Amino acid sequence: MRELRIHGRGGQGSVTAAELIAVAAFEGGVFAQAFPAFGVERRGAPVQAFVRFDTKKIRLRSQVYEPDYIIVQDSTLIKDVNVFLGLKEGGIAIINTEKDLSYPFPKGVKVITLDATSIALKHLGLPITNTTLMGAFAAASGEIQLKALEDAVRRRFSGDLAGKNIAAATEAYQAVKGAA
Amino acid sequence: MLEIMEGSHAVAEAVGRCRPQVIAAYPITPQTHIVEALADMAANCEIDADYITVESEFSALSACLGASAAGSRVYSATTSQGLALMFEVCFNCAGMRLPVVMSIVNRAMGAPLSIWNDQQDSISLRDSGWLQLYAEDNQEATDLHYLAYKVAEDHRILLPSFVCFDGFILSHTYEPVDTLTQEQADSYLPPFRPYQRLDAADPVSFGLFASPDYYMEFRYAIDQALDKARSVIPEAGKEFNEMFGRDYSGLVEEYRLDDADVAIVAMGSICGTVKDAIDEMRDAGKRVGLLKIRCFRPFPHKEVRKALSGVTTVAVLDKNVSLGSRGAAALEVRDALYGSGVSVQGYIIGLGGRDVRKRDIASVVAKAEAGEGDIYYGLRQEVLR
Amino acid sequence: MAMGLGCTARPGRSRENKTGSWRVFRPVFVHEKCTRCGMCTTVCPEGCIMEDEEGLPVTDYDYCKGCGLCAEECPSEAVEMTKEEK
Amino acid sequence: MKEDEAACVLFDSGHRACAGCAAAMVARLILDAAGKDTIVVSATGCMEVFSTPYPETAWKVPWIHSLFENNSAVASGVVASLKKQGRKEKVIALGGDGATFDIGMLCLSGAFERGHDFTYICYDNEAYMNTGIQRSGATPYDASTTTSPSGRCSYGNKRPKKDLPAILAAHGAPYVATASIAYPPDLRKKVEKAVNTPGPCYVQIHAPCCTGWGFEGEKTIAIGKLAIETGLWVNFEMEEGKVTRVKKVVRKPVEEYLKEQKRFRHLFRPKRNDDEIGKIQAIADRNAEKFGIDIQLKK
Repeated sequence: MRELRIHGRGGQGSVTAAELIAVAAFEGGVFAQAFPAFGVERRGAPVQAFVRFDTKKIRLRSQVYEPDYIIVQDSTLIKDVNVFLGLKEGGIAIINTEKDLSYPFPKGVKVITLDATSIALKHLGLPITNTTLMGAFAAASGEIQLKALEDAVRRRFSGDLAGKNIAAATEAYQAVKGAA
Repeated sequence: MLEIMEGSHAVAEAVGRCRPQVIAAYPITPQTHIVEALADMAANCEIDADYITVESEFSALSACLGASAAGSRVYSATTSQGLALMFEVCFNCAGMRLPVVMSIVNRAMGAPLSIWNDQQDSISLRDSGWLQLYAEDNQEATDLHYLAYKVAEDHRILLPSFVCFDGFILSHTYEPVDTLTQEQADSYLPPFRPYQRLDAADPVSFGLFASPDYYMEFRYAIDQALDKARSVIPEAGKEFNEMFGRDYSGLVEEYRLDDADVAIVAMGSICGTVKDAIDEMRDAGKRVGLLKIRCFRPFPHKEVRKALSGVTTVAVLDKNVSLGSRGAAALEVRDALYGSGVSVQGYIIGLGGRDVRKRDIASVVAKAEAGEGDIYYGLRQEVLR
Repeated sequence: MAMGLGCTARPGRSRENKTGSWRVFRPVFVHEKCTRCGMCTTVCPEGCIMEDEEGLPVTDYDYCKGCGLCAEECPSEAVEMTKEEK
Repeated sequence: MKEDEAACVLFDSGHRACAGCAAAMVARLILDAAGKDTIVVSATGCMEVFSTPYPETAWKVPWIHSLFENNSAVASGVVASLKKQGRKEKVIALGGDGATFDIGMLCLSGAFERGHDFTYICYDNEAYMNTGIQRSGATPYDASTTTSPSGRCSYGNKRPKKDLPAILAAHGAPYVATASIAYPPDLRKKVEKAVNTPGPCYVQIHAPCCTGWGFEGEKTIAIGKLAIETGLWVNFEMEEGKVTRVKKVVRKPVEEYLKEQKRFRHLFRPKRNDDEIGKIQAIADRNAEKFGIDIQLKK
């Protein structure tokens, strides 16, 4: 079983990202489970959401404490929350930032940074980075295929909006693939 | 066909396929996604139900009571404070023998205010005469609704039923679920056939008052019906299994219990985590198993005693506490095992949404083996000083 | 006898409770004075005053509690309340 | 069968109401008006208790009692169910003033706001009679009850009656009416109109209680008449929120009504309290002005 923890702020679509990643993974032929860290947080407050992937039915219901992957939707979260807590050695951290982060990242962790906000603004006209980061996650983790991600996005958003989100995800996917 | 979807939506779909004719519900976290989905289905004529947007949970269940008495299949959903507000009506539905089915999206009771999961809400209604079924995952949460209607409306039973599943942990989780098609649902669940109804062509008076000369007999009749449910539920579960290949024929379910020394007893979504923890403990050479209680009311004393006859130690996990006493399931299990010599230890765990991990389960087992039980597990140290 | 499931009952059973024994005063209908206006039938809380074929009031004394409303409200003073002999 | 004989048919003899009970008259008269194709949803209260001790029921129409405060919500469910089944029975929710004005107000407000097609009938005997004559929101000013007793520093109930007809009219009820057991034909007509008007309708029936108010059973109707003749109870109809019909009277002084009842005895004994009687007269005067009930006699 592999586990993903998404760190975001209320309103950034972390829960939707978790759901869409699970949908894409399931459509790709594995069992998946997505759930939020159920809270009463309002817009702007730190939030978390989780995804599990496995080849067999997932029974575990606890939150994710030792993730294989983390997505950080907003690099300012690093100051507020220990986003790296429990991240496995060899794990992958995908961080949305426009800067070079001078941060003592844990050892043995692969850190991928990208300016998802700019990509999102370019395609959506809004700084909502969840689908962009999903593209990056697909490229970095291999847990989901870009095609499955597109299908999941189309199931959630209609017409034009789906297209814009897919364009953002695709750009991030290619950026991460290219960097690798 | 397996589809991945949110638990609440899976339940709403299943409820829709049960063809309720009247739905009355009041929004409360974390039940909202279910009633929103049903409202959406009603607004799009996907279900043929009259959806009453009541002004309180109290009225929600009262309206269900009236509609059920008038001869309709009814549905409601609630949780926690909402269920507490229905308290009086709950006793009424059972006493009037009306087969209302209601989802309980389990949540803690205030104060302090908590929107998070435990099972104090439905457990607190354990004496009200409703059937109580608890689901481990979203597949079971959906399937148990078909089963609940089937059993509740059976003329040998005629009692209301809760289908309980853990708030957020199941209701807000996306996972694969196989929902029945309408055709499958119809083949399993026949249309509602009321035993008696409000009807000008054949007037009946419902809800008379009973003097001391009669009252006890009516309460006894409810208990007799609950006892009958001990065989009708497995019957309905067996039929479901024969038709759809998912087995709910047991009031309890065993997991790796055959040669176990230690048995964990639990209800609801925690059972999944317990199973994973058991696999790890088994790998480490510990003989541990799980007895999952699917049906808490009627309580399956006989089945519990039989299933636990070979173990030396039982650790009962309760996401509830009968304050001033113990966890509800621990009390029942101890009653079931009275005189058997098996050691029964109770653990109050996961109240108010406190997360329960595999390592917590292992720790509970160690405590049970050491005879350290009847405790709140995992309290903050400062309250113990 | 089987009990009504859920404490239900069918009509008719209240008639087994003969409330006539509650009575202290008995209404006696003086038909000579009666104008057949139906007031006594209308006001009787027991619903136990009927009209015979000629429209004259007839009381079912099995149920009459002797409240006296019929006598009080009769516009022709055609009902007399007399003490019940017990 | 004559109309008045039919009145006896749907609410049976053998019930256990006090001799001279107005609530029993209400049950008979409303069923007489609504007819046999009516489902009655009763609140807990005197009427429910005296009419349905298991295994006896005085109700010959389908009848259901659930709780004290939920008759409007239960009726909502019954109405919804009938609608889904394509059935045409009329639905009446029935409650005393305690169930209606106080504990059941939430359900009543919700049901009226949602616009269910049923008629709510309140038999208003101005206190909790079932539990032993405690005050309710319908208890009139200065009435002595067991929870608003008159005493050395109290003249009884400190507040006037809640104006429930106006509250329900404000919910958009198409038809709201008050009636009295003192005027049976008028009562029947209003109930008939209410049950035949689509949407939630309300009829509040003054039902003097000999036991709770302190008068002899044979005076039930006479007391009801005095309430109207003094202007302390006004019989009116409201359609779409507007008063359309009012019973006019040649008004009598309120003390003619008050002095007949034990609940107001403290206003006359040990000595007459003109101040308080004056305040009650002022209530009647305001009613008279508001509804224009005074018949002007030619001089």
